[in-house]
Amino acid sequence: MARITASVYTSHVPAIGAALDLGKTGEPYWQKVFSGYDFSRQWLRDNTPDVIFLVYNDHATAFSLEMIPTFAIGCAAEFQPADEGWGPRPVPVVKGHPELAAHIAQSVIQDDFDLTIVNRMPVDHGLTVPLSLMCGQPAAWPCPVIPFAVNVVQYPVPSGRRCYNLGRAIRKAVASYDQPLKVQIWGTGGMSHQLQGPRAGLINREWDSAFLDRLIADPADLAQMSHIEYVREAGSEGIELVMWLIARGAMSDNPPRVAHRFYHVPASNTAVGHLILENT
Amino acid sequence: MNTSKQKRVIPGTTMFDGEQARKGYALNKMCFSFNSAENRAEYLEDKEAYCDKYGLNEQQKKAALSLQVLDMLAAGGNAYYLAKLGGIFGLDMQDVGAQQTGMTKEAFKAKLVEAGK
Amino acid sequence: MALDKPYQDVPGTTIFDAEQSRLGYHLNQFCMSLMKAENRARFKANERAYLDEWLMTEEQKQAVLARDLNWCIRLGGNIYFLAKIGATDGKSFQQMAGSMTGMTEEEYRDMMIAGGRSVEGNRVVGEDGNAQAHRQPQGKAGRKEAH
Amino acid sequence: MAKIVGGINVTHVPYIGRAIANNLQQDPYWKPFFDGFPPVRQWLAKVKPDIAVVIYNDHGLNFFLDKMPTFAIGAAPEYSNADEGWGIPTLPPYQGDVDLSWHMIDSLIEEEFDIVTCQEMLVDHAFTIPLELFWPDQHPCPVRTVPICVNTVQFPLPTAARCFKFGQAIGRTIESWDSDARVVVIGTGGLSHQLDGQRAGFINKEFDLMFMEKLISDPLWVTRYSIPDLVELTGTQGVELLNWLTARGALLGEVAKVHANYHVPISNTASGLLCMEAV
Repeated sequence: MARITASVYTSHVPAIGAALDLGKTGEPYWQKVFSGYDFSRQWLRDNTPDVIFLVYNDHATAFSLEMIPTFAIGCAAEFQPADEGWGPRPVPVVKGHPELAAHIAQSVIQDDFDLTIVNRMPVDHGLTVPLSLMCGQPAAWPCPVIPFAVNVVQYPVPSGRRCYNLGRAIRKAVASYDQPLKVQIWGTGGMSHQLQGPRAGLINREWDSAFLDRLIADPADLAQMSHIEYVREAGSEGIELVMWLIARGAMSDNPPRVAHRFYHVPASNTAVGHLILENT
Repeated sequence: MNTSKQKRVIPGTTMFDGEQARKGYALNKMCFSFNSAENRAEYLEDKEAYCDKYGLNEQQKKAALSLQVLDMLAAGGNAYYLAKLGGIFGLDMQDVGAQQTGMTKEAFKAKLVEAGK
Repeated sequence: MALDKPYQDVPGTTIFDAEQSRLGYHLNQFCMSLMKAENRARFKANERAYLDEWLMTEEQKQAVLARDLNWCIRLGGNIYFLAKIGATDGKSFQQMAGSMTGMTEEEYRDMMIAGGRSVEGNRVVGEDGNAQAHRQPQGKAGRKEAH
Repeated sequence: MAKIVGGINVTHVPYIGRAIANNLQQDPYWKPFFDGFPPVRQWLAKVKPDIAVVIYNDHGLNFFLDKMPTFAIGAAPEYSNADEGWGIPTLPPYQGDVDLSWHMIDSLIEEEFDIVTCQEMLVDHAFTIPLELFWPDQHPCPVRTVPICVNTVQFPLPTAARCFKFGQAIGRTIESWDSDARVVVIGTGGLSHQLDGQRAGFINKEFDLMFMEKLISDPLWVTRYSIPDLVELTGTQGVELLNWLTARGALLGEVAKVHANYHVPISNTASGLLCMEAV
């Protein structure tokens, strides 16, 4: 049986990708960001899964306003890094895992989650930056990745509770797949940041810290938080944090082992948060 | 593969699932393009070149060019999309049904009428 | 609308909801087109002519030409879409965000390094934080423009 | 608040469009089908809906297999019909109601339906033919519309139980809309048919008639069947009856039959018509 071994949480700031791609990781500004991932790169080498289920949001790349899915699962065999306006990032093609993706789709749709099934999709920084942070600059990503895109751009966006329950359904789906795969689930985006308007640049360190504590210790309670609290306290783009609840919901009910925790302000406009939780 | 184990076997019936959708992607995409009259005309001008443009594999190409519906289904085609290809040649769904069941169109129609009694 | 919109009382913040999405549909679709290198080149060669290919309002076109992102947002623009304009101009998110606060890139960068904008006073309209309307514009760049 | 005046479920075969275009309503092949509609038109003239919420499945016109939503809702000011590949004359655009669309989107996500919102959407025969049958020769169509697509094409499909719940949520959101509009809910597709494979031409009259009866008296009856069960019982395309079930869910509470018709075949399909209103 397949099982979820660990979950990884990280911000996915585009400037981090640019800094990596342009060889700026040694600059003092960026050094502070990347130092938080030294441990993680080693950890991933030591704990390479068979598949990564990567939860992220599309940033006006694969989906235009013509059609916005709440939840979209990538079932293709590969996904090309997108040109988001700066030219495509020089990173490897993302290989998918069509069989497991189709199995998860089948299982969670039966559990009343109304996924959009995607067979072709360019993937943007929301997906590739976390891979870069965790893997550096390899010639190929270390394992197949199932992209899972969540609408956190156009309201109404799904509630934290819905996301958390979706995570639980994904857990069940993975557990019913009869290949002995080790699967990691990554939740990306956040933490506090606001990119728009006169309140741009908002950061709430205290709130972020409490979010991390609650995510570890009592995610079911954290999942009850309303949209407005995310927006008010963590900025308009802080809403991306609901995606972390999908990854957390997919973990077992036992308290997880905290393998790594990191927090740093700023990377560009954003408070960078990062956690690695292992199932016990 | 895991999912195939849970698949229900219904004689003469293929469920268009993820496996079929992946297998038939290029074929169905070509059929999807036939929503436009311009593309239908282009297809008729040079069918093989058009199949190549959409990246059909040999199995799909052969099935499409011969208009054998069962072969197209085996190559991942979906009925709703294949209908657009059939439409180019003036085939309606009863022609398609008759072909798949090895009946004449008249016999196929009679079978349907019988089913309503 | 039957549902409450509790987010309207957050200062300096526009939530991209149905109303905004409807308002900004063509503006955002124009932005999306800039993901193709070929379209970026055409836009740069003649901005006005390229904008005229889209069903945008005249005001939306003016806001884009002026690169006034706050104005674009008022007209239904969403920051992730608008970012494609910045990308076309070779600007980072940080430069774009700075431009919306009236701050220079340096001022904005320094604010971020110092821990970012505080939430204190910036939670609800009517408090006294630096994102509130009565505190605008915030930086040197904005003041320059104000004259 | 808006009022749901009732619901109509009906089959949607493209072939019907050709029959209408060629005025074949009195032709012996078509008469038993077209004769079903006058009572429904009379009912519509009586209940006078302003808006039709149309629940159907797209057949490869608006959606391709690159991105296939389980549930998608239109939020456009108007919806165009387009050539679906056969070059059948297209119908003039249908007026949308963006206020109702977005109201529905807001409340459906609030109720934990993970829908896709579409601010541009082409509508195919599954949407246009029923409206053409209910309001023949009235162009533009006299009602505003909200199209809702259910994936009945690429497996996995939503379960029957999920579709019924989705329908109920649609009903609640219409009734909570602050408007005095009168809304009719339309479900299209089915009934038993199979277009592909050696089993093409499959019809199950007994099941269809039972389904139509149970839809009135006990709509949850059909939720005992899994999707593979339904394929087995009604054919690979018979699963379009999920659209009927969704529309029935939207009527909330108990309903009475206003009119029904059933006829085999139209092309490869068992055609059904069922008009219902709340009791």
